Amino acid sequence: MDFNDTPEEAAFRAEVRSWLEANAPRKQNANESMRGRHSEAELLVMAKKWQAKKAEARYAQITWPKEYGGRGGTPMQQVIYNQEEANFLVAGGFFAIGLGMCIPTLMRYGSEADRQRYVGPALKGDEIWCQLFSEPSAGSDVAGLKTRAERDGDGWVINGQKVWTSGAHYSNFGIIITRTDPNVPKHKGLTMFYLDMKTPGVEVRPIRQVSGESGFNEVFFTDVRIPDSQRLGAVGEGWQVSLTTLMHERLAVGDSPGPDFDELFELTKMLELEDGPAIKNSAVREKLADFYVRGQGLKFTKFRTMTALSRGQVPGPEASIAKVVSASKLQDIASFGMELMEAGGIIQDKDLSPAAGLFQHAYLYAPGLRIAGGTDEILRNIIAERVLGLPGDIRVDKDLPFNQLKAGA
Amino acid sequence: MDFNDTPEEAAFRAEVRSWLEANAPRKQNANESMRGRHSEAELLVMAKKWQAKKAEARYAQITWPKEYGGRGGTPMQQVIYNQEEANFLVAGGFFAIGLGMCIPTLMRYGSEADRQRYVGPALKGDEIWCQLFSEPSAGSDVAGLKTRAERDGDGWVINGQKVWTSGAHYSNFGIIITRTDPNVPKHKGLTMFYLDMKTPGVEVRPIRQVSGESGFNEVFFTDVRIPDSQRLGAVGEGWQVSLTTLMHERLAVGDSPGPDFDELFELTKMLELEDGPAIKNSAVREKLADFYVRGQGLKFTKFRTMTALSRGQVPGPEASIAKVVSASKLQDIASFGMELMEAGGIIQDKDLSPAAGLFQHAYLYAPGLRIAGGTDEILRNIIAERVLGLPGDIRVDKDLPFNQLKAGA
Amino acid sequence: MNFDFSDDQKMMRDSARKFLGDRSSLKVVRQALESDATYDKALWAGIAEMGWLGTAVPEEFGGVGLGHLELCMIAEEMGRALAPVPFASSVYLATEALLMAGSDAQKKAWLPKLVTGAIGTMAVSEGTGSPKISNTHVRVTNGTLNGVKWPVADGADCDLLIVLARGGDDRLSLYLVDARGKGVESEILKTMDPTRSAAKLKFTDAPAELLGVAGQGLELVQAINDHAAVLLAFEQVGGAQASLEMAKEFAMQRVTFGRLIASYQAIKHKLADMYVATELARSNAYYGAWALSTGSSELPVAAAAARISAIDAFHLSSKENLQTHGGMGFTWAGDCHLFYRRAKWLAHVIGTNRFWKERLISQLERKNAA
Amino acid sequence: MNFDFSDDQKMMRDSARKFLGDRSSLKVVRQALESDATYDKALWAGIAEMGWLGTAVPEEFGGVGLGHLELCMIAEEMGRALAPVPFASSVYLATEALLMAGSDAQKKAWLPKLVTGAIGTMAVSEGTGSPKISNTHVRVTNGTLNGVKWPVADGADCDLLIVLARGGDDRLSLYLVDARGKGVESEILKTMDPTRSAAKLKFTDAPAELLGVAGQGLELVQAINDHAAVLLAFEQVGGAQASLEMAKEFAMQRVTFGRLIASYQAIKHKLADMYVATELARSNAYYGAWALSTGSSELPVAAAAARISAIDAFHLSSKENLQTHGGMGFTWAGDCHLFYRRAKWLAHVIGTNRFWKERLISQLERKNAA
Repeated sequence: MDFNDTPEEAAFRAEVRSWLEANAPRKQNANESMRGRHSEAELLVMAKKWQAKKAEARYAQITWPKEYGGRGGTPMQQVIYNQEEANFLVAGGFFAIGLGMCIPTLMRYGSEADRQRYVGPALKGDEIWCQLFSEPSAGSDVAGLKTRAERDGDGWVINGQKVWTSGAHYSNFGIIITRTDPNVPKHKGLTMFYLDMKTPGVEVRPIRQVSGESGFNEVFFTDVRIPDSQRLGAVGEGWQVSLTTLMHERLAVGDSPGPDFDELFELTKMLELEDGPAIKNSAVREKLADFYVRGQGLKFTKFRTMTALSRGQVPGPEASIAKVVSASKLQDIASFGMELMEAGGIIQDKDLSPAAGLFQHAYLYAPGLRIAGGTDEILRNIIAERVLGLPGDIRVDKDLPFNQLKAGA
Repeated sequence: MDFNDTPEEAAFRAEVRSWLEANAPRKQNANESMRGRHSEAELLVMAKKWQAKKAEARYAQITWPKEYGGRGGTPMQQVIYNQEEANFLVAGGFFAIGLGMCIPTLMRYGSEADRQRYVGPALKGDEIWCQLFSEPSAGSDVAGLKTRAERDGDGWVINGQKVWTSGAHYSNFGIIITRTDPNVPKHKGLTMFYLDMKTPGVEVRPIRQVSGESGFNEVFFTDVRIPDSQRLGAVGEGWQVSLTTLMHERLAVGDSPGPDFDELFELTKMLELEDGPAIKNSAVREKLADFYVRGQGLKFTKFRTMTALSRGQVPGPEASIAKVVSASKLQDIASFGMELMEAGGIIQDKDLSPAAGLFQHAYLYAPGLRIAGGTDEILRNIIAERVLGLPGDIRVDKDLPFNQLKAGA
Repeated sequence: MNFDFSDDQKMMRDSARKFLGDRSSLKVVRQALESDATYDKALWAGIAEMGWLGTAVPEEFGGVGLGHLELCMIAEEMGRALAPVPFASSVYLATEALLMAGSDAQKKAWLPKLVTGAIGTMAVSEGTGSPKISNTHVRVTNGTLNGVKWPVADGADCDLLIVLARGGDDRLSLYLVDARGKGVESEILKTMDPTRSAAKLKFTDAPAELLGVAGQGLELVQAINDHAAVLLAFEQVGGAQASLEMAKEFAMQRVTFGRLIASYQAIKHKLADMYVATELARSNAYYGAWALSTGSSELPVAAAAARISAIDAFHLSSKENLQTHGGMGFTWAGDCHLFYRRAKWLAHVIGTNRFWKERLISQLERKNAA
Repeated sequence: MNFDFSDDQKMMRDSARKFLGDRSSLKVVRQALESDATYDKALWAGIAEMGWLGTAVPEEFGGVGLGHLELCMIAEEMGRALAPVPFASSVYLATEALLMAGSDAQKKAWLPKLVTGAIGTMAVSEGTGSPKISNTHVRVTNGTLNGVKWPVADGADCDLLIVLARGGDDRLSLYLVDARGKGVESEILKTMDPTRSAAKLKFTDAPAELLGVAGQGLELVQAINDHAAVLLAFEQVGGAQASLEMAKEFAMQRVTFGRLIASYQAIKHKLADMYVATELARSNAYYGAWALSTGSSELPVAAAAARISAIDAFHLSSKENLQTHGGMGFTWAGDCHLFYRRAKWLAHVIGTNRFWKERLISQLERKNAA
């Protein structure tokens, strides 16, 4: 048991580090970030530039085969690259869904011509992809989708609405799951396509979140015509295709952003309670200890996963632990941090509020993390069923044709 | 809003108090109890004597009609009597199930001869009744019972096993629910009887609990013959009859016995932690506050229920709150009290352990309170369904004949 | 034993519910969220007209002359409706402060105004921390006040301020300040609940008049807060109850995997837990109402228990209501966050849960020692 | 990055599981529960024969000369099997204490005995409270020890005692006492876990020999406990895992209302929570194992985190396993309470959760200040 790189890993890390030193500025402190200082539009320009540079040096998607612009590297090399890049002040985040989920699906189910056309520009950051899966009445239950695609000569016509689409407003392309046959049970009548987000009839509207920001969109489809060549996988096999995409999503789920033990620890050193510094209050100390232990538990669980990766194993649904623990931990830390500020805790003013409103802001976006990408309740089901092997919930709708299901499904 | 008796209630309270003063010794302190000082056999003798005295003065079952030895009083008068009796050192507890559940069932479904024969002796404490409902494979799901009663000429023959029967070992009679028709869905083939616990073929074996005590029994029935005159209600209507009995059970559910805020508060004044008296530690103080607030919430919820009683309303399943909160609160208080004793906390020695092992003992019986009379999970279902009106769990077995159900049901 | 509100009091609650259902629907609350207005002026005027501002104020000062039990009933409905008005600041704090500590002249000067719609509030905090001598810098010298207070709930809209400050003797006392008079500047602050407003107030030689006994400032603040804690607890119980009902309503129409989500135990038990927390809070609030209305010496303990329980219940119910709604829950357009935000506002306004837990145990120690 | 045990270490775990599955089945544990025996002598002899008592003891003192990582693997299995033997007292405490602080002569005198089955333990507490100068009254004068210690885990069966006591200089130090020698009387105490034993020890002029530096008693106890915390954490993770598996097995065969109880979300989510707690504890224990095996300066923090996490996981899993079993769970005849009792025993044996939380934060403050 050790935390050291193997000699090969160390060599790769050194190579990465020297490349980064030559091409990007180091962060002054660990929490330094581009966000907040720049508008989304500015960040997008910078991110595309940085992505192009990475792609050129073959650091963009390390595990991809060389013929697609990757370097045929190991997942561990990707982890090492990510660890090192985290020390540098660079813009990113716009390409994760496209490169992590959409393009792998296209690589598996698209034609050779598709791969030739789309993989390169996506890798270089010239084109951004989004994933059009969720619908208003199909949250946890993705298979209950209503957006229709109907045959129209050589092509298809799409009508319906998607929701919770990250980055649809700056994406060039999207992959979309549609219902092509409502007369068969609900998992069976689905088909996957890709499309240009500029296709006539596609309309993107941002969704404002509780915290006031808009990272997600609603996307409306009105008589959107696309050729059959944009189909991914066979007609009626969209569900199987989407499983490929979602499998990649689970790997991409990370920790929750936001204040953690360190920020709370600093806060308790700063604040005064009735009887002295907050950090000296034993009730505060016990809470701090609880948060620390949960955070370390997650960190070392991730190390165990990385060890599995490093040995070439595929991490399982255990990764759901990270999300189910970290989202509610964030909500708790945010709430507790505010509580320590007493009356001042409800002020969301960056200049007045200790820690510049970090805890207040987190309290407003934490609920989203408990929901997006699988609610706490769905994740507990996943752990119970896929990790522990307990039975699935009773399904009353499994073999019913889609158009005979209860409203809302 | 006031806590005072109405003039009528005050008059009744004064009458009760003076009767009690004349007939029983006052407790020296609130926690004084006969238990622990006397064996069960001794307590039983004393309790029967006291019950006879109460019955004679018509305080035994205040709400029962006068012709059955009650005084035709109000539920509020019963509450007042109970409050006052709690200040006196008397033995009791053996008659609660019989008078609270079995005899009311007999009064409703038995013959006039039954009422004449059984109500009086039960009321006076001469005869004790138990309730033979639960079975090994039918815990929460009482309707899945297997104990058979089969027609045999004029009577019935019972074979099977009951479990969790409180006080079967000192009971003279019992009411028993049996399956008389396995060919109909499970709620429909049940029939209720009563029987003498000395009937040949009845065998009582005590169940030892985790805490080492034995309040419950297993009861085995081997070819137990009883006449049809001991049937309560129609053949096949045992389920409806049992609902009457169980409705009376819900009213009888009280608080959990054991250490509560007061005992924990005293303990924290007694114990030293690293940095001084436990009561001065702010983590301890926050925990104390949590327990206090939960306890007071329960106390005043009960006051609200009593107010409803006093107005002649029937309290609803909200009473489930008391059990679901108090059982796990007891487990938490017990665990926390032990924790404060550090290494000494695991010692269950009455002479050495602070509070004479009260917290340790409670930690061992608390799990039983989270299970007996409806598990935490069942009670949450009851609150969700009967109070909030949410749908029942999906039933896969509702209309199947009993003998086609899955094993174990 | 009569541990319940009277039929008359409940009728008052029902009529408050009806009035607020019309005049403070979630649409109205959302307007307060979206607009720059710090409160809903039309609603405030309507409430003044209903006489609610003077519920517990004696008739001689223009009030209705009812008691705190009636005010509790209204508070529950204000909480349920998330009414975007300075009711808590003006009624539970400023009015209670005057009733408790005001001289006859002060009461005569201010209560009739407050009862008819003038807005009062208390200015106690100076940033983070609960008020004590070491973090109170605002000072009164020769009858004028100088310094900065924040956050002051409804501080930008008020007519009357009750300010905790150091007197010439360096002890803490309460002072009345005419907020429309000279020397008072306000700056609106962004808060967690934009449907309620808070301000930073700067005092420059603002005329100030002693309220109550000099040197008793902290004790008076706590005594006023004991009153407010009970009244706020009813608001919180109302909010928790509304959150529970909203979650239930959504769960009874949302279908996933072919079933109502209300049929899953994860949701059923979540709602059962919300119900239990809300009922415990309600019972503790009832006891607080009894102690408040009878002037019982139990009030400090009862108020603390009511506040702790109510903060917990609204916190749980507001966040799990949002969670029950899934994706819709965390959109700006959904109404869940209105409750989620208000729960936090109410949890902070007169001392947080941890502050009141400490107070509860201190009071129990005192009682126990006595 | 290689944050896992090696294949050899895992093989050791597998063979320990097999051995203990045969020799320390729940039937064997129940015999310890029902009988008056304080531990299972046959099992203890078998364990000595397997060489496990000397896993981390150098060969020169008769040990196997492996390391703490191997010992962690065995500890996990001891915990899973609820082995009714004084392994923790003798191996994690007494042996570690000698290795850490013993002179060469002391190691030579005692380690070969402990490795072959002699039993050692530590006697630190005198009743309630964590050890400090003010609650330590046992005293050594002129090389002999007087006073009373309780509870002492396995105190009635041991050959070697390591006692925290006041020296002539009134400072606290550790002392070696031959438990079979004169001046040592023991009385067996009833504990929460009758499968493990504890005693009250009375010392009357018992010969005592200083262990480690004089005056460093408390520091040494803590350093030894840092080692033991990691090893106990593996026992607790083993116990938590076994509780989870037992709950799962029951839920997969018990039917109610026509369905396996494992198909209800109330049970599914309960088991998921037990799994999450156990995995977090496992990960924290792994880090503790790394810190222990490498002699890292991170050990105090890592040990505290491992212990807190492991106490929580076993507490949750053992009580919810019992709850999952319903009626069967709270019978003496059912096995759930074996885990429920052991979880408490392990939670108290070297300082409770609240003690270690305080220690964790102190250590983080120190690190942070450095």
